[in-house]
Amino acid sequence: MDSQATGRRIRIEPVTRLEGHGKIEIFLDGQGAVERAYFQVPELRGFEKFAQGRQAEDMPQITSRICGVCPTAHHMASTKALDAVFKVTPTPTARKIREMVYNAFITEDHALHFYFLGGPDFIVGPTAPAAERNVLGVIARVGVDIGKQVIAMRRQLRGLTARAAGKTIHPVFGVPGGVAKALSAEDIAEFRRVAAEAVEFARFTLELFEKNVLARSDYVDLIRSDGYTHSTYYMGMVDEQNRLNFYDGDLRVVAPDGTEAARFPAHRFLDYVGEHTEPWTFMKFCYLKTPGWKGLVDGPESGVFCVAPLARLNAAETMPTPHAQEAYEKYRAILGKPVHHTLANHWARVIEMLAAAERLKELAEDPETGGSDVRAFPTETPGEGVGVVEAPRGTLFHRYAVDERGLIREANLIVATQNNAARISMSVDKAARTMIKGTQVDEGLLNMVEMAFRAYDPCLGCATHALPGSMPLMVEVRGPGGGTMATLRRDSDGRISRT
Amino acid sequence: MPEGIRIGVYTCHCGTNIAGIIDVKDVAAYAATLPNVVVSRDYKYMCSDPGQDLVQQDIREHNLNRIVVASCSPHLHEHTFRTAVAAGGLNPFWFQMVNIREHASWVHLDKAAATLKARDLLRAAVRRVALHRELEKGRVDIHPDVLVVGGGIAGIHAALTLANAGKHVYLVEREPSIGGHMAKFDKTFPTLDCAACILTPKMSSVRAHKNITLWSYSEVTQVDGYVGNYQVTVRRRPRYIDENLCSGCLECIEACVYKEGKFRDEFDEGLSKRKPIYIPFPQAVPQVPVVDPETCIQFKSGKCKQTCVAACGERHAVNLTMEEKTEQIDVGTIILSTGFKTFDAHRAPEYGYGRYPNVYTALEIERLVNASGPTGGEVVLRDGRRPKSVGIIHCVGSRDEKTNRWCSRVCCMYSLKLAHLVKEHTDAEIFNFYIDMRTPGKGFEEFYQKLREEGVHFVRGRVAEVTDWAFDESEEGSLVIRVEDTLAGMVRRIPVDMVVLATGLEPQPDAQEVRRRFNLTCSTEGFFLERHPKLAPVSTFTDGIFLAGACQGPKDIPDTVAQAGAAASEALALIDAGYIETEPNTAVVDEEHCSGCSTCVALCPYSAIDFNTEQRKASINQAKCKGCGTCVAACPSGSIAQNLFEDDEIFAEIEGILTYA
Amino acid sequence: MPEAFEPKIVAIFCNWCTYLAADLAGTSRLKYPPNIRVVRVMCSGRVDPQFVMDAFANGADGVLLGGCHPGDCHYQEGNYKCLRRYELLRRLLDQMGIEPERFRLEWISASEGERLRATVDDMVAKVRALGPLRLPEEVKAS
Amino acid sequence: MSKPKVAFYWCACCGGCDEAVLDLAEGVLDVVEAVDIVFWPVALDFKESDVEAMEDGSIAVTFINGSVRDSHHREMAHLLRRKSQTVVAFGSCAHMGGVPGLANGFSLESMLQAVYGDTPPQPRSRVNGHELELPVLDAEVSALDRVIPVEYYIPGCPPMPGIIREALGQLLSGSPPPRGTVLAPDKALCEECPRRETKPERLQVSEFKRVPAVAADPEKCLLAQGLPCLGSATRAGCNAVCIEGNMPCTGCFGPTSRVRDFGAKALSAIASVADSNDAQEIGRILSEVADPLGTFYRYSLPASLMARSRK
Repeated sequence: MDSQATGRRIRIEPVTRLEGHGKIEIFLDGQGAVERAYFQVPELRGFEKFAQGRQAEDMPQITSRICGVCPTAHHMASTKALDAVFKVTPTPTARKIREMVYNAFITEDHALHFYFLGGPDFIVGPTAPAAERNVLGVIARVGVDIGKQVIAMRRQLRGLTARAAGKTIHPVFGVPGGVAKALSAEDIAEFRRVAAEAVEFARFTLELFEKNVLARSDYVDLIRSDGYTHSTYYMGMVDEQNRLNFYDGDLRVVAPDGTEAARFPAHRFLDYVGEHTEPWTFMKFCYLKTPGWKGLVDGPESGVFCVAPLARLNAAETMPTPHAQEAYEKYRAILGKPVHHTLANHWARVIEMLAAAERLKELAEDPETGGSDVRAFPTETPGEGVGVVEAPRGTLFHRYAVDERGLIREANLIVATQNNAARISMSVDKAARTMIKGTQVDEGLLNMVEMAFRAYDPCLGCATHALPGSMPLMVEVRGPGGGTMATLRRDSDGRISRT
Repeated sequence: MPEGIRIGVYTCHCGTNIAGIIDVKDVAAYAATLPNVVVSRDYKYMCSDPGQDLVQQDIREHNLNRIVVASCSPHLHEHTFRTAVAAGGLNPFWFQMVNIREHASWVHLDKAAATLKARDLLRAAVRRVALHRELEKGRVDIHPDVLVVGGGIAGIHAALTLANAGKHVYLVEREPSIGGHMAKFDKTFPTLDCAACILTPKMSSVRAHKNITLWSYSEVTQVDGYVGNYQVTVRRRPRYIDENLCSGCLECIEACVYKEGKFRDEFDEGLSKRKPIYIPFPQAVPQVPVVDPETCIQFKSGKCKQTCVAACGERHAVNLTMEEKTEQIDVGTIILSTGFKTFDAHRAPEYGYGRYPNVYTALEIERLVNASGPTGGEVVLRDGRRPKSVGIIHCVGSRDEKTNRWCSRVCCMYSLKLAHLVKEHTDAEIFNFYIDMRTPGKGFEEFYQKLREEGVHFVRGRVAEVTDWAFDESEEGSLVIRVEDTLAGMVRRIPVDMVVLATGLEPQPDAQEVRRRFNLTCSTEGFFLERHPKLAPVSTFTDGIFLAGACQGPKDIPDTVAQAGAAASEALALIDAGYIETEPNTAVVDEEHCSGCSTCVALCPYSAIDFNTEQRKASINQAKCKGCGTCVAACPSGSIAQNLFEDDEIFAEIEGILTYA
Repeated sequence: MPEAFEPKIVAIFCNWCTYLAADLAGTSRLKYPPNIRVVRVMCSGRVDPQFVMDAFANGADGVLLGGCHPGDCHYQEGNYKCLRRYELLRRLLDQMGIEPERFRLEWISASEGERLRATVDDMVAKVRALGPLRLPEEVKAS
Repeated sequence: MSKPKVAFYWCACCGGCDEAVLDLAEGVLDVVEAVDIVFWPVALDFKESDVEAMEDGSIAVTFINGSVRDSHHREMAHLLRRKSQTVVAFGSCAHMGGVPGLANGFSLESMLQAVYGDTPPQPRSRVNGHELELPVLDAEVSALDRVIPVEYYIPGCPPMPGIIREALGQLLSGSPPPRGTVLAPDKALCEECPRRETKPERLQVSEFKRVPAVAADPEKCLLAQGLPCLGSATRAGCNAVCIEGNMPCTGCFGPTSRVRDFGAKALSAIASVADSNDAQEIGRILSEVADPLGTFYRYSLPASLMARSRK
């Protein structure tokens, strides 16, 4: 086929270093300029459907299978939904154990993303050879000892979850009105020990980020660059003083100009957020009912909004803990508020990691966490209930309705990546337009398209809880005729070759 | 699938029983096409010697190592063919039987469908048998002692037969004396020899026999264990007279504060009265009185002079504080001879029993004609008059849709006997009302003839009713029997002074409990079910338990005694063999893989599963395991297997049935 | 084409009661439809739910379990163990969308040849009416 | 000598299995030492094109997690089968269909209807002149061995690090286990349960309980406390972590080699201990197992005997 006549098609398969799968289609015009890029999610696993008929109390363990990377988030949202379904309030001890475990999880998950998934782009370099652009590359850059430290930290943090929740991947401790078991003295001791380390580790990571990223103006410019910028609404969970909170609180929405657009109890989520379906993706796009769905565009008139670290730091006024607050102020000093730069997610994520670690430490030192009263028992007939938490990747919503025997009649799940779907699509489109200039597509550029996408740490496993199966993300570049001339292979050494 | 499987398949015609419906040629031809099948034949009678030889011959010539026979129910011939297979030099359990007679040719009319079904069942068996393992039968030693339950003529005869053979027998009788119904009779048909003269000697030899432990006034309350090793619990009710101290002088009865009998005499069917302390009948065995706490003043008010105790004096045999005892015994075999109950005539209200004083049951007449009966053998009406005419109504509570459907087998004959005796005693005019006269026995028909010659009237027809409603003065004061004479073809009204109801035989009222206690089955009418009507008529489905007498179904004395002898010899056969071979289909724990979950332990009704709490492993006591397989189905990790019924064997059978070739 | 449809019914009968009832039906020359195939186990307590699944999986349109009446088990209590499993299994099969008429547990004693016949008649008629077993489009929620 | 080539791939998965590998923590580095990882989407930037370029049979061992749900999974499964000497089904989804296998209780249509109403996404669609495609979904979820031949299975949702290490050792050793082996102990979980000593010898349950209603004694056998714990039917190897968490075993390791259908057998085990001989009472006791399908087939519906007949 003639390239001038049909344009080009570029394929990256699969997009790597993210959980789950996605697909990006980029259409070029005859000159090879990007006409339009589509971010597609081709999965459906049907959790909402096959939840029907299940025992409500099994949902925390069933829904955690939506995502093995953030199982604790689903487990927790589901458990909170059960509290509501069974009309029972967890005991103070139970509540604190849950929040403590949850913060351990956030710390560990953010670390995973920074070092294993997102970090390589910066620490190794966006255009570095593919074979190096991974955790091993990171280790190579920062040194094996630090590498080992990273791995050890993660292991220890996950060890905490295992202690309290039985399993780290797919925990089993969430029950309506509390947790399955109390913590022993040595459990608490271990939590305290690791929490202290975690705080230090988080601060170290922050330094590492500042050394390797902020110190390099080209990276800062990249973060600031228009290609990675969208001015949208932002949503995040906050406590009564508008401080960042992952486990519980109200949801706060700030407008592109940073003013508060809404603040509501989490269970009223659906009053504020709608879902939009497109025929070309299995993922549903969430949008704010005011101002409403205006398509994949940004600005105050568009209901497109954003969740996850960037959004949470925009939605919150302050951080709940001292060191995090410190870092937060620096972040705002450099990037302003609200921050519209997608790549700033990486920085925000590290700040959150510190906040989570500090909160973990507070709770570990709270005597009540060691209490033995970990269960409250339902007395009423179960009904409906909503559970919302801030997953590492953003606001996560579970709602169940059950029959009188406590069997699920109806389940509704909205996950972080769905909330971000619209903005992710826009980011990918924009990045593609900026990066890909017709003829000289190279692997580095393609990776920078992926970066736009990866910055959200989009969990497509989550995003696609709705569908069975998965599909790698691919970038196809097509000409006006829609035909494909060539497939660009990215070899393991990162070189592009055409066929 | 194991290697080198060579299967021989044999399809039986069973004359036309199978071949009449199922195309055996087709089935045999089909079988030949199945995997591993080396030989497939059809033959007229596989169970016959030539049939069995055929199998053995093929085993040798085609060195077969698995055999399938498609014929009748395994309950009939599985043993036969296993023996044949063994004789052919193979393990008897390398065999599978297919039931295409009881389960196919006899129950279906559609030849094509029945043939297809036979193919399916055969295919299943071929698949299954390939998986059969080499197995050995187990052995259980037989405890030589025997329990006989019920001291009627059946129990007595069985007990004596065994005792004479040198076996120790426990004879348990519910009533105060052994003897059963027969003890109530005066004469027995058709020979008219006196019942007492036959029975009493046997009763006293029971009492005297060194090998017999007689427990009268006692009941079996519990049976545990299995063939060869039954543990039996017997409840001995207090009779308030110590059998070991009592000399049988009966002075205590004389001495009772009641000078005259005052209470219903059960043995005399209520035709006489007895005292609270009594002996059922003069020849009773044991020759020991019994005190009835229901009627004895001492028990009711505690204010009796206890003259009976005084009368016994130094012997101190009378002991009004005696308490119930339970005995535990071990026996290897059990004979049930619990007898029957007569039909309650009240259930046939049209005959007026209980409404008209002069309507009697046959058993009451048995007592009346009995020299040792309430009237010393005088047959008189309740008002003391002699009846001038007597009507005997057959089939009361027999052959009757409204009550019992079955024929009680003895009524015709005893009715004839009573007709003769009553005529003899009263010279009254006798009418027998019958549906069919059934005299199928040695000398029975001749006896019937004799009665005809004696001038007894026989009216064929089911009596409609007995009434005292007189149409004319000729009927005044008598009982009118309304009947359609089906020979004369007219409805007749026959006035008589006395009506005798030939009541039928029924299972004992507690037959169901007894059945459960001994783990037996009952046939529909409630009599105990024999293992096979022809091949094992006194055996039951529980090894080591045999049946004698009317508890298995209505029968007369000769048949009862014959059956009792048969039961005794079945028991003897077991005892003298010393052991019994048991089916190898026990369950076995794969101890290497047992996780010690203990799911199985509580499920075993025989406590055959031992649980080693140290190693936390279950193991099954092969001697105790009865092979039900309940634990196998429950074992969550599939670590218990049942010999001959392994999961894979059953899966193979199911899949074989459903795999359409 | 329901006329042409002949249901396949796998029966698993205990050796001492229901299998004998089937023998008795035979010796009594009672007649019932040829759609049933009997697998003999010593006791209904041996029936592993896997057998039932396997039968349905391999094309049975119905599965009939037969055991001794309560209190009459030749092995004292095996039939109760069968009953326990049946109770839960029938609910599971119901969730899998298998109509209750396709899976039955009947107590039929050795003397109840007539009852055996009646049961088979009834089950064959009901399963024939249902048509071939098609594994469900949708499992009922609960 | 060159290190054996190893690949990891995911079909319809949650990512937990890959996390489980990362949970080898320092162990990952040993693995990296021992083998040459040629494909691992979650962590490494190699692409499918790289796999296609490889010689058939050039990968020593490929670990595939996730169940098979669409055309693309099938393509990848077949591709990797072609390129690999040994394929290992990794984790409950590949092994038995997994939690998403519960979807087999429902038709695809009913599922799309439930999620998207009347406007489900289309395999092919045109958006302002641009042709967009989505993969074709299978009617149902399949375990991996229903799609390609599989040499071994590593059970668990997810597999425990210990199991993975053990399995890797066995596979890379000179003497691999017999084909078809599930690489975990062939005994039930009770064997390694910390509460085994508290399990009564004669186990009968007169009252099954549901989690919301009961605070389980953290020392005692859960089944004995009336919680339907499936440990007795489930393959050992996880060190009873859920039970350590004071929650019943839900059977993610699947059955032992001697059981054909996990759900049916687990059901038999639980029903058998219902302590009554009365039909009503039995019904009452077992009614507390409110969702037999979700309880006994939580991870194995696509692998059940019944599922086979759907084909």
